[in-house]
Amino acid sequence: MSFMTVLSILCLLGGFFFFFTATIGLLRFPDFFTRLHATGKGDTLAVFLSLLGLAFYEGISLTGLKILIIAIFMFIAQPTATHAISRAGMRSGVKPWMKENIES
Amino acid sequence: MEVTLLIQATDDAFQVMEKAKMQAVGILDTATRLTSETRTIQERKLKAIFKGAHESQSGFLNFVATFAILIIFWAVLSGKFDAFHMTLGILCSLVIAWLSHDLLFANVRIGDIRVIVQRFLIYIPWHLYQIFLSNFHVAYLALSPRMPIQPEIIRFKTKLESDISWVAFANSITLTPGTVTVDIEGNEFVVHALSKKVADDLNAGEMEDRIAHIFMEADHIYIQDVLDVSRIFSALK
Amino acid sequence: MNGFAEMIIKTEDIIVKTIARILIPFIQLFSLYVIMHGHYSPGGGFQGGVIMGASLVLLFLTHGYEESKERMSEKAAILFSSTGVLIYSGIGLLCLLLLGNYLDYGRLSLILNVDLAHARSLGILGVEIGVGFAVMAVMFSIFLDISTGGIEPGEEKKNEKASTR
Amino acid sequence: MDYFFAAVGLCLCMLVLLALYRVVFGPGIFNRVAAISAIGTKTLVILLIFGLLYQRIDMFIDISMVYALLNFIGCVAAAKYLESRQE
Repeated sequence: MSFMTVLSILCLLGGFFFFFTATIGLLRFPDFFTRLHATGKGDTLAVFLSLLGLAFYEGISLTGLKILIIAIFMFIAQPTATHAISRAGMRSGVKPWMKENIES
Repeated sequence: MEVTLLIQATDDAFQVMEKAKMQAVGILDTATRLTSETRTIQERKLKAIFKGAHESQSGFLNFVATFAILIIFWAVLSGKFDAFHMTLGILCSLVIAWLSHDLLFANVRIGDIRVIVQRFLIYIPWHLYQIFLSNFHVAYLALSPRMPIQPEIIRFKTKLESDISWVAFANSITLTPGTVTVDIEGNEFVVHALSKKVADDLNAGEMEDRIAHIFMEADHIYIQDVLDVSRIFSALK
Repeated sequence: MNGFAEMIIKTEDIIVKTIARILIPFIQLFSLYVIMHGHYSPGGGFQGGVIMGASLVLLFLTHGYEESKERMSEKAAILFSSTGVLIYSGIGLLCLLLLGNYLDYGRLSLILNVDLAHARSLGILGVEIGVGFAVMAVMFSIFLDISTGGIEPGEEKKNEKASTR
Repeated sequence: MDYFFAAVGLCLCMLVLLALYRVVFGPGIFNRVAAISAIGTKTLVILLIFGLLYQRIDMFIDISMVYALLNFIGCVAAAKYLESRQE
């Protein structure tokens, strides 16, 4: 159980935890925009940590570097995709959920 | 009799002088107009040359920079470093760099890239910390039974100019706790925030200054930046 | 003008546009990598062509029709698809002329004066490049026709004039 | 070590099933697109983990790169299309 594998196990567990909270957020949050918060942020960090874990397991090699490239690509692409979807939602008239209209 | 003659003579003399003065003024005007025109033409030509030089120089520099980055990307992608595949890689990178040479660094001044990259690397740890915070915030919200959120939409004027800083700022907003960039109209960011506290953090503009610091926006120059930049430029010279 | 085409032109989004502008060269290089490394890693002409087509779709989606027209127009797409097929069948014919079967790359070793196996791999590479060209162009023109409904936004006025006369 | 990876992969598949609920019952089309993008990132990690289990990691890396790419382009295309639908 060298240091690298312990590190990779930790990263994978961390990644899985954030995946879990993102999915719970996706299910529990009341409206479209709040769900986007969960998936946008949760998945970005979760993918980054999981791929980091896999890269550590691969060790310092070309494949490890390629896994890091995918992680960086997802790091850039995921918020942009979330932004694009929320923009489409806003422009085509999805009303964000307001706290008051629940009580009233 | 002589007096009237004298007066007439002086009148004529005055008129001649008047006419001469008018002509002199006319000549002077045309002279100044000519010189100013030539100067503006000169300036415009010089500017065109500079811009052209900068354009072509930055065009060529763009091409070389894109080519270098693509070669590194190719080398990492294909693990084979034997002659055949490397020549293939160089050929492909040349084609792609030529095809999209103006795409990667469309309007970034070449001299500043080194400074921007340096500052971006310093910005990354703070950014990662923010992302961890935001995820714990989302985790707390998702797992807590009563979900204390008051979502609202904020319109937020920004001081940044270049579109790359806008993009970096928008992505950073999406990744920091509680806020997602929904839209940009003119230079106004429409942001969906989860709670009042988060909205105030955004309006405090602490992150905006950091982004401005990275992309060296004009109105955020500090003394440190000038020292920073001069050291770089001396190295560049 | 139908919804999607006019929408590509109208709604410009700076963030997606800049991110696409930065990513497109890397996507195109990755597609060329997939084409070239057909024998070792998964890939080959078809998959690489599809990825290149996808990068062009991304370009047209984010940069709008007018701006990306001069980068890759409809005519260029048709031209590319025919050159792709030309390369593919050209290599086949070349082997035929060298007294081999239609796609028998071994015969290429006569003109390339390399050993048999090397000639075969070069032949396959040439064919894959041809296939990549063709697939990219065809996929891109399909996307273009679907999104603009066949009528180029520029030409639309000509059709109306023709119909009204 | 492989058991650990297999376990994480299986749990991720469970999460994908959970996210499927949102895809099937999501009130509007936008919730469905967001859920599909979430499933996309999860399957990316599952793909890589199973690539690791089968000892053919360099092949699976290219596949997952293409997968991440198409997931991104798909989201942007869906967003671009849906934007104009309700006008």
